[in-house]
Order: sequence, then structure tokens, then C-alpha cells
Amino acid sequence: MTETMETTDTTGSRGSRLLGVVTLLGLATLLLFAFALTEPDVRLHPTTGQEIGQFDAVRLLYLHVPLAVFTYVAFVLCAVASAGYLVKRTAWFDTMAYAAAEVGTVFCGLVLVTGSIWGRPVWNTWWEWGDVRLMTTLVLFLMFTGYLALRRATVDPRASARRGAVVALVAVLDLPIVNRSVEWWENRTLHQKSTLGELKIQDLTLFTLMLGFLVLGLVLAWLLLHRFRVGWLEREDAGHGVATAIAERRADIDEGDVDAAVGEGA
Amino acid sequence: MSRFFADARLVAAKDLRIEARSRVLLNQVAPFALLVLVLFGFALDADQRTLRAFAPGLFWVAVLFCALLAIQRSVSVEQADGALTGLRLSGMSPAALFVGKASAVFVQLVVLEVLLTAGIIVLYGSEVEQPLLVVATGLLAAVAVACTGTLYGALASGLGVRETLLPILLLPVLAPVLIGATRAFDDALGNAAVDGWAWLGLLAVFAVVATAGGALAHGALVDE
Amino acid sequence: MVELNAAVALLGRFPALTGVDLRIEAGETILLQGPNGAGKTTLLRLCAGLLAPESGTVTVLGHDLTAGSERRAVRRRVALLGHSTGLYEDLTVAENVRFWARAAGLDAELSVERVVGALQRLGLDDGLLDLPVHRLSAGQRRRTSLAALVVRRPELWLLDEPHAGLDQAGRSVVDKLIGDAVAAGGTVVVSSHELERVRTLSPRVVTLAGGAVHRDTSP
Amino acid sequence: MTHLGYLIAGWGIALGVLAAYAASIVRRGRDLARRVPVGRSRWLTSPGEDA
Repeated sequence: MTETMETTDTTGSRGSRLLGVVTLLGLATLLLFAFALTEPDVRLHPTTGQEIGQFDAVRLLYLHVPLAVFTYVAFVLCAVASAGYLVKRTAWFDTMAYAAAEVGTVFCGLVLVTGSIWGRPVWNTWWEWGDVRLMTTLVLFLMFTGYLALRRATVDPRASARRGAVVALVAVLDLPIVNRSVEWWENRTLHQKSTLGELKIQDLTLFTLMLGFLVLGLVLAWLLLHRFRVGWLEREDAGHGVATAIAERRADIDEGDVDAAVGEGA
Repeated sequence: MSRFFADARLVAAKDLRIEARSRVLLNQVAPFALLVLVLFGFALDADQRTLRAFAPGLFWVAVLFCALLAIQRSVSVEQADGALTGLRLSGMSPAALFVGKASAVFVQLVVLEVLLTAGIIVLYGSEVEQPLLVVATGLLAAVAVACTGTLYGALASGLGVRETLLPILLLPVLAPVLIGATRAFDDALGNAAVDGWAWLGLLAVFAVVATAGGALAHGALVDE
Repeated sequence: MVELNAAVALLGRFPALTGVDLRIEAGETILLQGPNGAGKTTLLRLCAGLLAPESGTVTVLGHDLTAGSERRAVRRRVALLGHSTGLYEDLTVAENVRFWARAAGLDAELSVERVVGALQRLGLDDGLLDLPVHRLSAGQRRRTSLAALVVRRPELWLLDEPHAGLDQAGRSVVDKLIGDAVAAGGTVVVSSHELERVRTLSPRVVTLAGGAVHRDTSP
Repeated sequence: MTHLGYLIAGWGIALGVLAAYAASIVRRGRDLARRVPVGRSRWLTSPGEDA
């Protein structure tokens, strides 16, 4: 390694900083819209005239729904990158797959937590066994927890990449079957497609939800970008270590040891 | 192609012969399977009506636990003395190796299922109303579990944490098999008015995907 | 036959081979030696197509081993005797040898006579044939494992410490085996601490140190 | 505002976890970046850019 050993102390770049600032501003705007500018979901029952609806709990959906969508985006990205890795066998695909899986798992965990917290006041339960999307997401979360455990347990980077790619592809291929089986399982679901349709969709509500998609999309992009760079640096660091180790190993040959070993049987 | 099946048969016969000699399944896994049924009985307060209602689910959970043991054993047979290296050096196609290993696990699972079926009839008082559905479900689910398990066994092989990693990797993937086989048994044992044959379709899809996908992916895992 | 240029191989992240240059002609017998951890075992495994070179080139029997498909193709044509015997404890000696013969693609009838012949050549008497491997001594296991290689009639022999764990008679059997392999036109690479013994078989001694060729002598 | 506790918990946990995760990525990245030459980080075209 004759390269200059000039280093920096950041994974940031001009572009990623700009992205970070925009994301933070976006989050602040989203909070403003979600908590201050939108109305709670309150409707009048058509016959009794009672107030019904989700009330202020609806404000959780501006976070929960985009998180859920981007969880799936991240996992699909992971599967595509994994397939790319198995075909092309390049570090880029592997680093991307690992990054997408890790960020996706964090998102997925948050989807389950925010969903559960929302479900308590609205569905009157923390957990609904018969719900298709809930169960599918949970199984997905467990599969990717396994993915991360496998990758951490495998020392050889190539084996780790190959095994991870297979697990990610199996997980994503298994997903439609899981979904189908849970759907038939109880054939009932609280997550009616109308969860959002039922809302009194005002322009502002819809706009806030779209803003949520945009902002969480930015959060995903920022996290992916930086997690990818961390993965890339880990690889370079290991590669650098190997180059150093080769040089050291070659320099370390001790004539005495060699002669002793060679003379051993003589 | 004939070479493929000859290799697969060779590997399967070898694994089954080892099982016939070592009797790990018969002396350890089978008693464990019955023990699980008894433990469920203790946990659910020994009310036979409750046990009978839950029999399909308990049966398949017991099958999955035993399958984990059978798969661990299938992996450790190759790792005991570097036999896996020998298999790689033999030039045998990884897909043939996969089919052979999975077939041996399949046969062992079927034996366990027969035993467990007898177990739920005797211990839980279940009655087989549709024998054909029971047999078809048992076979298809065994294919699905054996293939997925063999693939994941290869995934976790060579890792120090294999015993703990395999369950968390494998069991979520098998969730649809558990659900499908349980519902099919609900119908076959007359527990619930569901269409068991429709569930069989889902199991068949899973089994086909697991067999084809496993055979394809196995090469990427074994050839490291 | 075998040609390595600046071959680097990693075990995990440890560079077991740090740049090996080596050329072996067909029909040659090579003795590999060097201190423990010099990379002898890794070199043999690399030549057998079990490892992918990290950098550099490795060509064995005309196969370029940087490609995965070529590594798979070469494995059938070489025999590697490693530290582990690769035997199934619960199967008998005959079953093990027959299994490995058939796994290597030899058809059933042919392998039966080869099995018996191979076992006899290794001095395993008929009484052992039907014993399960877990009842054998270490030396008998080693011989069984060699018999499983002999039946394959490989073009390239890669023997990693073949004398280890054998008694005097066993060592002579191994020497005779190597001699026969060479006489049959095979190429043999042996790593061994038994220098005197192997030197009579092989004029060329390659010394590895620090994961590279340190000395290559033809006395 | 109804359900304030749920709202604070939901948004709080989510934003908190995301912030903590982002911080951990940045920290890992900084440690690694110090050990790897700038030329090998593909997104840094000129070393001075981030100085």
C-alpha cells in the first residue's frame, strides 16, 4: 500500500449533508402539519349522531403508513441487490443488500411498534392476531432479524454475502405465501382497505400523508446512503488490513524457524 | 439426468443407513416428539376436549421441533469428519446433494408424523375423519419442511452458533406451512369446518417452490 | 500441469498464502515442507479447487481456478488427502469406500473390485471390511481414507501429511502407494515432516514460509 | 388533544430510534473513515471537500 494515508473523519459528503438538512427540515414540517395544522378524525354516526372516528390517534398514521411502505421498499431493494450479488458477485450489490436489510429491519420494528400503539386506542387492542398485514409484517421482521444474526455470525465476508443473499431472497419469495396463508387463516382483517378511505379525507389530511411519504422517503435515503458508506468502509478497512497482513507475513519469515522445521525429520 | 438421480439416491441411502445404524431418530427424536405431546397435555391442564381441539396445531408444532433436530443431525453427519469436503471434491452436483439430503430428512419426518399421529389419537382422542387428506397433508408438509430445512441447514453449517441460529432462521419461513398444515388437519380430523383441500394447494405451492429454490440455491451455499 | 502465479488465498481474513509462484510438470513428485502455518495445507486445498484464489492465477490440469465452474470441474480429477479422514463413523469400511467411489462417479460393478483391490493394497485385511469406522484405530482410518482415494485413479495426488498417525508398516504402504501413482504417470504433491522418507521418492523439495515459496530445490 | 400519551409514545419512540440509529451509523462511519485512505472511499472525489 503506497497510497497516501490521508484520511477523513466522516462518511458525509456535500450531497449527503444537503440531504440531511432537507430531511431534518422535512421532519419539522411534518410534525407541524401532523400535530398543528390537521384536524382530528371526528365524524358523526349517521343514525345516533354520536361522535365517532379515530380522533387524534389518526396523527400516528402520518408516520406509521409511510414507515410501512418504505419498510417494504427497503426489503425489496435488499432482495433485488441480493439477486444482483448472486449474478454479478460484486461488492456493491452485497453492501447495498446488507445496508437495505439493516435499515429495513429498523423501519419494520418501528412499523410494528407504532402500529401497536395506534391499535390500542382505535382497535382497542395492542395486537390483533387475525390481521393479515400485521402478521405478515411480524414474520418479515423475524426473518430479517435472522438475516442480521446470520450475517454477524459469519466471519468469512464472501460466505456472509452469499448466505445473506440466499436468506434475503427466500424471505421475499416467502412473503406472498405468508400473506396468503394468514389471509385464509382467519379470513378476517381489521386492516380494511378503507382504514384510510374511511377518514374524512380533507385536502390537508391527504397532503400531510403525502408529505409523510416524502419525508420518510428522505429519511430512508439518508440512512441507506450512510449505512452503505459504512459497509463500504468496513470492506475497504478489511481489505487494507489484508494487504498489510500479507506484507507483514512475508517480512516476518524467520530463517531459523524454516531451517528448524526443514531439519526436523533429518 | 440419470446421474443426477443416482447421486441423489446414493446420498439419501447413505444418510438413511447412518440413521439405521446410529438410531438417533428412533432413540432420541421420537421419544422427544412424544414428550412434547405429553408436555402440551400438562400445560393445557389435561382436559381432553381442549387437547382435541388444539391437536392439529400441537401436532405440527411438535413436527417442527423434531424437524429442527433431524436437520441438525443431517448437517452434523457431514461435518463430523470433513465429509462435506469429500462431497465437494467428488464433483457431485450440489443440486443432487441437496435432493439426496432432503429426501433422507423427508423419510425421517414421515416416520415421525406417523408416530405423532398415533400419539394424538391415543393421547388426545383425535379421530381421523379423512385419512386421504391426512396422508396428503403429511407428505406435502414433510416435503416443504425437509427442503427448506436442508437449505437452511447448509446456510448455518460451519458456524459455531448453528444450533441457536437455525431455529430463528427457519421457523419464520415455515410459518405458512404451520398454518396450512394445521388448517388442513382441522378439516381432516373434523375439528373445524374449513376446506382442507384448499390449504393443501398452498402447501403444494410451498413444497414446489422450496424444492426448486433449494436445489438452485444449494450450489451457492455449498461451493464456498 | 499445475501453475500458480502470485497466488494469494485467504482463510477468512487471514492471508494463508501471500503470493505463491510454483510450476509443477506432469509426472513430477514434489515434497512440500516448511514450518507449521507456512501455508502447506492451504496450498493443497487451493490446488484441489476447494478455495478461490483472492488474487493471482492458479491453473490445474488446464482448468483456470479463478472461475467457480472450473474449480468444480477440477475436483473430480484430483485426489486430496486432508487432515480429516472424511469417513462416516457409523458406516463400515467397505461401505465408506464404496460410497466415495460411487460419489466420484464410478459405476457400481467396477467399484466393487476396485474397492477390494484398493483395501488390499493398503494392507487392510478382509476382517476389517465390515467393521464400522468408529471401531477402527487412527491408522486404520487413515488407510481407509486413502483407499477411498485410490479407487478414483486421480491424475493429480495432493497428499497432506499422509504419514501422520501411521505405524511403520503403514508408512511403507503409503510410500509404495506414492511410487505406484508415479509409475502410473500420476503427479504427486506430498507435504510431510518425514523428510528422509519422502526424499527417496522425490528429488524436488519446495519449502514454504510465510505463505510463499521460500526455496525450491532439486538436489 | 385526545390520545396524547399514545401520540407521544408513538412519535417519540419512532423518532428516537431513528435518531439513535442515525447517530450509530455516523459514529461507525467516523471510526472507519479515520482508518481508510480517502482515495478508497468512492464518494469522496477530492479529499479537501470535507475538510
